[in-house]
Amino acid sequence: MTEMPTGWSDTEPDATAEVLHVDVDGYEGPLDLLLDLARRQKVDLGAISILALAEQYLAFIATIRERRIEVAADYLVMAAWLAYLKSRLMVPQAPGDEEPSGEMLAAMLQFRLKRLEAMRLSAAKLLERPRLGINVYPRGMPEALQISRKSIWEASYYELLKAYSTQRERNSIVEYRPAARTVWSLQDARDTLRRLIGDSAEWIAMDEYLAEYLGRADERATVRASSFASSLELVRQGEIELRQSETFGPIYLRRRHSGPT
Amino acid sequence: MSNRFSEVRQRQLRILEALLFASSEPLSLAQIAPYLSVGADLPALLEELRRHYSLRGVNLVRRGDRWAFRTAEDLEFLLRREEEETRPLSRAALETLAIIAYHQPSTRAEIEEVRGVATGKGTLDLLMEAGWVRMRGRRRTPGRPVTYGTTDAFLDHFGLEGLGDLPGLEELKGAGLLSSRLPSTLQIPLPFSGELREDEDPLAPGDAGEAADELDRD
Amino acid sequence: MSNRFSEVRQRQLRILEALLFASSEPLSLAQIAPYLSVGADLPALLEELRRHYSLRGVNLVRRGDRWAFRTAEDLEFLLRREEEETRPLSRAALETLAIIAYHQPSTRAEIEEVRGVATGKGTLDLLMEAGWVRMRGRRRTPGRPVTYGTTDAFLDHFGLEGLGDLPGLEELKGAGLLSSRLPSTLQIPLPFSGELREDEDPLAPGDAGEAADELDRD
Repeated sequence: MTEMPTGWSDTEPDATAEVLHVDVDGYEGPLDLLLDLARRQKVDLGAISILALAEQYLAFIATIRERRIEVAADYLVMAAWLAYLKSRLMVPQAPGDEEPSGEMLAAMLQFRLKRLEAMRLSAAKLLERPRLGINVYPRGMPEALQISRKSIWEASYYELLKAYSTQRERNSIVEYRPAARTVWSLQDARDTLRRLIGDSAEWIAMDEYLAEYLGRADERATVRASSFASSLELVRQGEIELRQSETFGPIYLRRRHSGPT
Repeated sequence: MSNRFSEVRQRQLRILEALLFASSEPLSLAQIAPYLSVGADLPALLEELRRHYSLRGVNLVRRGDRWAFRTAEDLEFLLRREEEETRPLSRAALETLAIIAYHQPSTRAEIEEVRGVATGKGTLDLLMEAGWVRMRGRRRTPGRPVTYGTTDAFLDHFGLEGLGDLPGLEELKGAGLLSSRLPSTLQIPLPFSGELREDEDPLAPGDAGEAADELDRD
Repeated sequence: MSNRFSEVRQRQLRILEALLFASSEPLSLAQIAPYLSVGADLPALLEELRRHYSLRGVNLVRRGDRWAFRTAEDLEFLLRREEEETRPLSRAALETLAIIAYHQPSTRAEIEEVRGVATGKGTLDLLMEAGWVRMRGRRRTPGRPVTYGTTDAFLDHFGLEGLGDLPGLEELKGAGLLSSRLPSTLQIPLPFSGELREDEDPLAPGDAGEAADELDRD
């Protein structure tokens, strides 16, 4: 459902317009659209032609659908119902037909339009009343007064429900927290390797050097990966030598001595 | 003796006046009573005070079961302050408020039936937050839906003594426009938006009316 | 002529009265003057108003160069008789109260589980002091924790006929209080309103609840 604009003036159609160029999104539902179309008949709602109204609505929806593919489903259902109403109005009631007559359905639609309009007018009349804080004022400097002698704490029902809803909502969100992982930086790995290899000219397997760090399962991968990458870097810099005798076999390291051995 | 009586009464009136002046919120009889002597005729005292202030710049007004001093309505243009409402009510909220006020107690489904559209999220919430609408209880029908009604703060805000003062109430009643209960066979299948999916087809012309009714609840 | 004069004067007095009543601070002559007609004798009007109110429950008083309505001095003690002022419930207390209302009978651990934070003992004490929460009994589980529930005063304060009036999941959504995008696993319990649940024991006479538990641990 598309979001409806809710300002007061945004749905006032241009009464002088010959062509209906009203966006369906500007209406608050099919009944609102029908009421607007009914007003265009410029007669009292009691004297309105429901048949003509149904036809206008159907024509309007058809135009909208030509231009835009999306028309909210409830407008379409109303269109279907109005088409049904139209057929009931045009075909005389057959004897034995149990369904409400077209006239009855039309009267109910008229009733609903009148009621909606009545509520609109009432809402407008309410707004014209002398409103507190706008037209009429309370005491500007209230003086401390113990109003309720029973409860010194105040909370409204709304606040109570709001508090409950908010916290249930807050705690219903399952937090995904990625596990913080220890990562050996290349710098760390290089420093460690340098320290461990020291001056040793013996071929010693990398895993042996790193034995004390490989004990923890969650760190094993990062220790191996960073150390291996660093060892390549150290080889490139000519500091150490590297040897592996078979695929996946242990990697041996030793300090490189100046001058070939 | 009569002098003594009038002195006591005078004092009660002064206390009542002080209490009502001191509070910016309307006070109920139950809230006032403890401050007056036992047996004080509170309604009569309130009426006397109301009459005393009726022509003054400040009036004593009734709001539901509560009483408060408010500036006189006819002075509104003079006193009207520069700043407008901080958050003007949306059309949806205003209509919902009017429907609740005139039809109460009303359930959400009934509000939606009158408007022909689903009540947007936040509309009732906003009206309750403003303190104008409250959940009243539950309707004794299947599903026991929550019923909504207006508050005394609503009366206070719109300057109404009681719900009977709602503008045009009698005419609406007379015109039968406040009877929300329609015979179920005559209910127009006004769908509540969101209850029909985009991938649903509308009913074909000539489809049965009652079946269309059901769609409403799908 | 004199009638006309008194009418104008009467209106000026009413405006003055309304202004002073509605103002949130004492007003100076300069602040008042723009609201009255040019040439109005403000000091004389103020003096007339002061006299009018001098024997009433509210007096017009001068504070420096400014004027304001105040409760008559001899009645002040009345308004101050109860110095306790009403205070809004803290968020923590409100949340705890709401959880107890819906989840009762609930233990402190259960409240904390829903809230996701520890609940200070002070919060529960405050709610019990306010008369809205009571210790119901003890749960028949290891440690026999105290169970909490709401009181009749709670129903009274929030205008509920019974705990069954508390809105359920769909209704909280409908009112816009709960977002509709919630995990489907989220459930809102139906509050238990009976005397004791099968897993609850009554509090023994003299059982001080959590206070007693704390002593045990010492």
